Amino acid sequence: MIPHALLILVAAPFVAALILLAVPQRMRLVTRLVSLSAALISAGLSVWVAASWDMARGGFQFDERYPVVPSLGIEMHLAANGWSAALLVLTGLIIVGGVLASWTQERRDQEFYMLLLVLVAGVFGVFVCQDLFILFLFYEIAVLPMYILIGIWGSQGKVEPRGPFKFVYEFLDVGGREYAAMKLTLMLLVGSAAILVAILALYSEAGGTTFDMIALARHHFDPATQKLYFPMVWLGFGALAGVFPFHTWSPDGHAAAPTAVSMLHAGVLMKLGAFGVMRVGMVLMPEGAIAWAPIVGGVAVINIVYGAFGAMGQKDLKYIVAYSSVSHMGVVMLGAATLTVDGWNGAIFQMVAHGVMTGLFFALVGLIYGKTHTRWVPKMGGFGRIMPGIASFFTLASLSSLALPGTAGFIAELLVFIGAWQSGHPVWAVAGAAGAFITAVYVLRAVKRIFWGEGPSEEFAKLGDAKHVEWGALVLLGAAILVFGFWPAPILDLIDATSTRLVQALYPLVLAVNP
Amino acid sequence: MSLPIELALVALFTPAAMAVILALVPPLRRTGRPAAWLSVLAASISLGASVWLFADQLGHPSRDLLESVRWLPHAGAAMANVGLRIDGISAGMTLVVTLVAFCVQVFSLDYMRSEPAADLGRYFTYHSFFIFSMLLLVLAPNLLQLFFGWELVGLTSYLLIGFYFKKPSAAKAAVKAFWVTKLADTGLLLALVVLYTHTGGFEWTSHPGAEVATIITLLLFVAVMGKSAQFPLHVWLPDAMEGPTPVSALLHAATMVAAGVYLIVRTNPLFAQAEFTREVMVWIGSFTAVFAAVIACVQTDIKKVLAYSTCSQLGYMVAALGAGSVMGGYFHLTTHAFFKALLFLAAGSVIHAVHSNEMSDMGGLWKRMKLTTIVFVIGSVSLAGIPGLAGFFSKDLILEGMLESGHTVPWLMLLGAAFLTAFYMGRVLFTAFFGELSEKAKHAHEGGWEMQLPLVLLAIPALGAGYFASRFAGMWHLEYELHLNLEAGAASGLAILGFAVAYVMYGRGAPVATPAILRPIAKLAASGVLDRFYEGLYRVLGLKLAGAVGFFDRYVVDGLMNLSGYLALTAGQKLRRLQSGNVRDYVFVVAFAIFALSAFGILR
Amino acid sequence: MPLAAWVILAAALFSIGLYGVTSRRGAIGILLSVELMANAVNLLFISFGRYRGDHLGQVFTLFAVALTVAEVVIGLALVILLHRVRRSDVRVDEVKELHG
Amino acid sequence: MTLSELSPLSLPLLVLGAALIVLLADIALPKNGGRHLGLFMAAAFAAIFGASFFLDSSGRVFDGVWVGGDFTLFFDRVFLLAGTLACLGSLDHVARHMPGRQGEYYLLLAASVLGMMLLPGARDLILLVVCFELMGMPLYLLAGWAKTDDTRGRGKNAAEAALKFYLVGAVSSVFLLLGLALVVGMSGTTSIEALGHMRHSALFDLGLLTLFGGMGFKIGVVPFHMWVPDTYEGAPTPFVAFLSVAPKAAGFAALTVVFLAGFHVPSGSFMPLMLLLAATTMIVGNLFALRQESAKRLLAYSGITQVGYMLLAFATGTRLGTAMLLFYLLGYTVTNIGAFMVIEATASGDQGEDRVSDFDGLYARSPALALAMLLFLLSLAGIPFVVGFWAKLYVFIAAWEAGHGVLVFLGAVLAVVALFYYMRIARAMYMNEPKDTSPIKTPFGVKLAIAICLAGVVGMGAYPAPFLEQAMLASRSLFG
Repeated sequence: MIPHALLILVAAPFVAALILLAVPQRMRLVTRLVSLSAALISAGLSVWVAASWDMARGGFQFDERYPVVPSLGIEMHLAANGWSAALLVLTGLIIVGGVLASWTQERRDQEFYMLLLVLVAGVFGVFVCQDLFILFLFYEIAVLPMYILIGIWGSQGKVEPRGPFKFVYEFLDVGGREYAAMKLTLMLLVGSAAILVAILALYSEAGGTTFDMIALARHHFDPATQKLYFPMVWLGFGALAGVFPFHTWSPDGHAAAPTAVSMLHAGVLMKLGAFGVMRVGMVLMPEGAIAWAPIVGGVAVINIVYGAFGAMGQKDLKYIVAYSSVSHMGVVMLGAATLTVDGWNGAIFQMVAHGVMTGLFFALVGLIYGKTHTRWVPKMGGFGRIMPGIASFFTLASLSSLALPGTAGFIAELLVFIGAWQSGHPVWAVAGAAGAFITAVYVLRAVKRIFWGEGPSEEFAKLGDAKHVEWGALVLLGAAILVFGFWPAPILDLIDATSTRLVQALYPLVLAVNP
Repeated sequence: MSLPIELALVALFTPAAMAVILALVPPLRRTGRPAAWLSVLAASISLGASVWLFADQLGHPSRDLLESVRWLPHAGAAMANVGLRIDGISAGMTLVVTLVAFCVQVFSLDYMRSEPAADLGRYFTYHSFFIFSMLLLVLAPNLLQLFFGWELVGLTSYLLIGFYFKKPSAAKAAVKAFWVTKLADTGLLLALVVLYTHTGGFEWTSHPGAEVATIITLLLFVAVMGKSAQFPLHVWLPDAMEGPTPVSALLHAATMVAAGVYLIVRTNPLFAQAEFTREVMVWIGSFTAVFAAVIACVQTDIKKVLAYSTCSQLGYMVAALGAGSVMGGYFHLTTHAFFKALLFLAAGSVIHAVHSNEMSDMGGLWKRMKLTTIVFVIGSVSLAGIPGLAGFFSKDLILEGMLESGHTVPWLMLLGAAFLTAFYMGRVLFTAFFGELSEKAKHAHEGGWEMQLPLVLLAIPALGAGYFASRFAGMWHLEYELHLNLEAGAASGLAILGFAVAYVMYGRGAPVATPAILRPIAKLAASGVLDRFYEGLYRVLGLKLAGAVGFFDRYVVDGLMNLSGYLALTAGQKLRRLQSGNVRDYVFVVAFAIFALSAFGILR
Repeated sequence: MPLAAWVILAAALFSIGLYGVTSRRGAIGILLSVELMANAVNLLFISFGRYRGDHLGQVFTLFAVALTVAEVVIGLALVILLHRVRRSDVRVDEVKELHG
Repeated sequence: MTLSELSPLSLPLLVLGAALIVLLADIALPKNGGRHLGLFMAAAFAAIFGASFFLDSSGRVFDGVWVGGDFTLFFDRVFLLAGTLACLGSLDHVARHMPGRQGEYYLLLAASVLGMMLLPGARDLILLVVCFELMGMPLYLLAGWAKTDDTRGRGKNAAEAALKFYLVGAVSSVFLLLGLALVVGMSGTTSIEALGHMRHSALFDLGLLTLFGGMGFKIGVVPFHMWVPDTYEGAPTPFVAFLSVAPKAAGFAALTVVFLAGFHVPSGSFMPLMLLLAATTMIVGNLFALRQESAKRLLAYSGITQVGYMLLAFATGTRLGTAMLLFYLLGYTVTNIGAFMVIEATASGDQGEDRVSDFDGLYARSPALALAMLLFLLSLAGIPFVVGFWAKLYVFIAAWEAGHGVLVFLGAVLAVVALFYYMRIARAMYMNEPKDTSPIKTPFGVKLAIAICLAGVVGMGAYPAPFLEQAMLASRSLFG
């Protein structure tokens, strides 16, 4: 037993960020090593937590409490359930991959790593924190560094003014990195305003003595309250999960963000949103969730199909991946909306699967962009010849994206579709499966256009494959896709232990209808 | 763990381990021939284990072994297992797969000799992986694992068709194959969902009720249509010939495309509950058999002929299974695997020699390539169903089953297909192997022993497999009896007639002209109506719609978001004018505000 | 005179002052108007005090007068300052460099 | 009456003493010694601040006309803190622009602080209005504190700022008196505690509202806010730092004393009006701030927005709400002074320019200043781990408990809008290239002030509990 494991896990990146403050700017290797060791400490502890989480006992384990504002009942209560454990592992993987992928970051690297670490501390915090209020705090910490990360290290794009609101596009610098950063921040924070209101409502309704979610879960909230505040939690957190129509920050944000930031953001941050909907919305407000589930699921289906078509309509590689995230997060939300054990297993597993997959995707896109300085797919072609390794990993990520068995994506989608059918919505399952097919269409088209066919053209002919440290991120994430795809049990058992317990406790009605 | 399980594990994981090693150790893979030999070694171990397994199974025909471990959890218990199921059906298929795969790999050693070392390594890595995936499918104890293998073989197919990925046509063909089969596989995925929801498991032995069984089997059949190239989802198979010829032999003739048929054989308990589905199968199968055979008659590319032939033969199998003749379907699958692999490899040998796929470039090869010609004749005759060879037994079984189940019209269609089969194979034979020696064939010669050995190995079962039909039937718990009656004679007669017609038309060294009667069909086939239809669908429903969604999202959904920002900013700018800078205005506002407050206070 | 009359008188004075503040352009004029308003309030204090019969109003008025005087002094100082830096007559409606 | 009876007034008296010393020293010292007066005043404020932890200042003085307790103590500390920071920040500015008249500056500042410190304890309307004016009048003069021969830029702007401030202020004072006249006239007493039991009549209510308007001027609540941006932009920056927080706190202290401790008004009849004003203030401040080019002006409008949140806390009328208001004021004090001090350090060109674009590339020129500014901005925006977050959150909690959920939502969303314009400065600092790459030399006093503010912002952000406890205590002492 490691004492204060969760605290160390959350604090390690934060402390590393503080240490970086004291490291001189010119010591680039030290900067990287400090960041990497913090990432490794957290990742290692995550794996340890997942490995030593007692499946038989279930519930919340590794309980730690530190008072913050006792007079309001705010305390830093850290504990991990199966979901947390699984998502911690994901976050650990992605941050290690992210640090490795940004190893060659030159400009203002120290601050870059600091912000990255602060961000990931927030992510870890959200996953293990059981105090609603502190959860919100961590959530904000996870969201805000994005602004600077994109604003400073992002890449500049330009969107041609067209459409019914052309004058708006002429007025705003749409597509620019500052625009993207600002849009992302504002949209997510408006979401968090809604969350805050819902949190205060729950706090106040439960007597105004505690923010502890475990204690709040014992309180039976008035159904009318639940129905009123569930959508706030859904849309508030959902904005981060890319719920339609509040997903528009995501393509611009991901496209503008630097590699590691896209990895973290699409890889774990979007999961915070979905996790929040489930952990706060569906667990604390079951009746609200039942009332809203048809709409949540319906919107999720829109996300899946609309996101997939959106991805197909793009020519910019990062936008393709970004829209695919919108689509895949729809799968997560769909799984959540089924309110069944299998659906929830699938939803959480999809978070892990999509996290790893999209992390890999963005790492690859970053590599390609770093070499070619273009993300414009029509300019590419025949890259398989000059960068076979990148091509292989890209194909692997694509396969996971289209839910091919043997990759993590398959198990997640299968479970979600089963959950959808069980919950009495065959249409969701059919639409979801159709989404998987559309995904196959656009990802393979992208693979073909980038890596296959004739080429590469003159200007790219001399480019090479990934180099040394960069392989680290690729191999790590690629291996995770395959391991989770071929042998999901270790992670899925964790998830299942928690989903089962929660669904049986919260949704006996749903269970009774669909055994 | 019993011996058969251990053997199956060896057969399954030796190639898997080899694939992993080659994939993870690029320096080894890039050595080329050593990597290839390692892969062949793995394949031969796998083959050895399969032979042993099969022999063992022959000794215990009624044995049905199941060994599995928990794979997916559900509420603390098992949702799905993975494991091995070894009975006559899977043991037989294992042997077929490993044998053909082994032959193809050996053949490739010579055929692919001129490839760069790195590509050669990649090629054999895919091959090793294919054996693993196919056996995963074959030995699956439940539908979920079967699907798992099903998709993995689809993946290998995609990778191998796209092996020459620098060639745009190959790239296109690979992606097309994947898209079409993936679209069909959506059916299988949904079938899994429905099956699990209604039975709580992925077992094909379950009884979900006739209605649900019909839904499930229809969904399954959609997947089968994709994988086994049934009309109208067959369009990917001819294009798949872009891959190297040994690949066509292994995946797109002998084993992978037959997976659909194997699926139906395996899940027969479900199909047995769904009469409607079987009716659909009969008609689609028969139609595909005739339709593909007709198109095969007008092709000039030797591989395309064989590809359509495969399509047509798969139609036979599907129709047989629809008619309830499981033995017919499965047996034809087996024999077809041998003679079609043989034909493809022989064709590969020819292509290797003349460096062309066009039959017009061949001609008179008999004078240069004796062995190839002999085995090609064996394959053709067996395929055409001339009595005495393997194809005869299985085809006869199918036709008989069809008639027995009362499907007269499909029976007639299949008979027609039998005639056409003989005709187009005769056409290939006479134009490519006999007659005048063509320009390109002048320097043709047989390949090395690596190419000759597999041809001989495969010729043996193509000749004689039929005589073991009753033995196999016992293993498969199926009925088999050879009836030599008029109906059987009709098929044989038509086959001979077909060869005769082909001889009359092409026997004297005539060019590979399309017979006049088939010209309209040739035109239709050349224009690719179905392909164009799909392409149009893809352009309109796919790209156009995607473009529209992209625009809508960028300029309308996001436009509204941007609009709100714009309005706030503009309001901020416009409102600033209210702050005039004139202090008298400020004082006025203060006074006015206080009066307003007072008014509120009084009127309240 | 009854209380109401005093109140009305005070209100009238106050209104005149207010009108002056918002309409005069010269700074001195505005200061005078403010003073007028302040005196209207003082009148009100005293009238209420008389009406209630206590000295509270007068006490308050004394304080108010003192405060108002101080305020006007400051006002005058500022007007002089403004005059110096602008080097012209102080027309308050022309002093609007800071706006928006 | 013995001297010991005055012990609750010890803190204001000490300030008075310090002010007198400055007055005398200013006369006695040579003209170029003015800088020492500033240092002395800063030290005196700081010392008195320290003394506040040892002196017992609770008790009633002059038969309850002035009542000391935790409430006054809390405010005294806020004012002393603001005074210390303002003196420190002004040292260089005053010495540079008015080297000959430094003593007056600090004397006026001390006088204003004295007025503020007496305000929260006042329980008599006459004392209240005297304190209010004692606080206010020096501010007019300080706002116009510039070289009289400086006819361009800064000097001219300062004069304009002062004039506007003064005119609006003078009219507001008259309205304040008018309100008092009505209230006292209708009730016949000047004791605030006695007023609480009065029967409300139309004129009485009229008086109260007018009174509120007169005080609302000082805190800059919409629509009495129009002087704020002009004055902030034109007046000397270190003084604006003081002006933007201390009078606001004092104004709220007066409002709280009169309306909550006295009449219990907001919890009753005027609440909808207060809420309406709070919402309007938040919205108007935000909208006007969006497109400002002057950093000071931007912060001025942002300050108006902040007043909206404070007013929301005030409008709850509860003990909890008042505690949250006090905490908000404390947090706002350190944050806003800090932000203005950074502006002073960064954009102190003699042309009176302080554009947002002056912050371009501040990161490269002075990383420490940039980081400090970033933290202040985040605090203003209400982002976690800096004090502003807790301040907003506590206000929201109080407002929620009082049943104003809609306003909480509005406030939360508007906080996001506010982030947009705060981030404009952050963006300029971190993402734009500097026009002038020379490093910034920050005067010692400003540096120290920024450091203190930063410590407050981060410290209270990391561990707000003890400060919240103090605010709770203060609130309790007022409500009993």
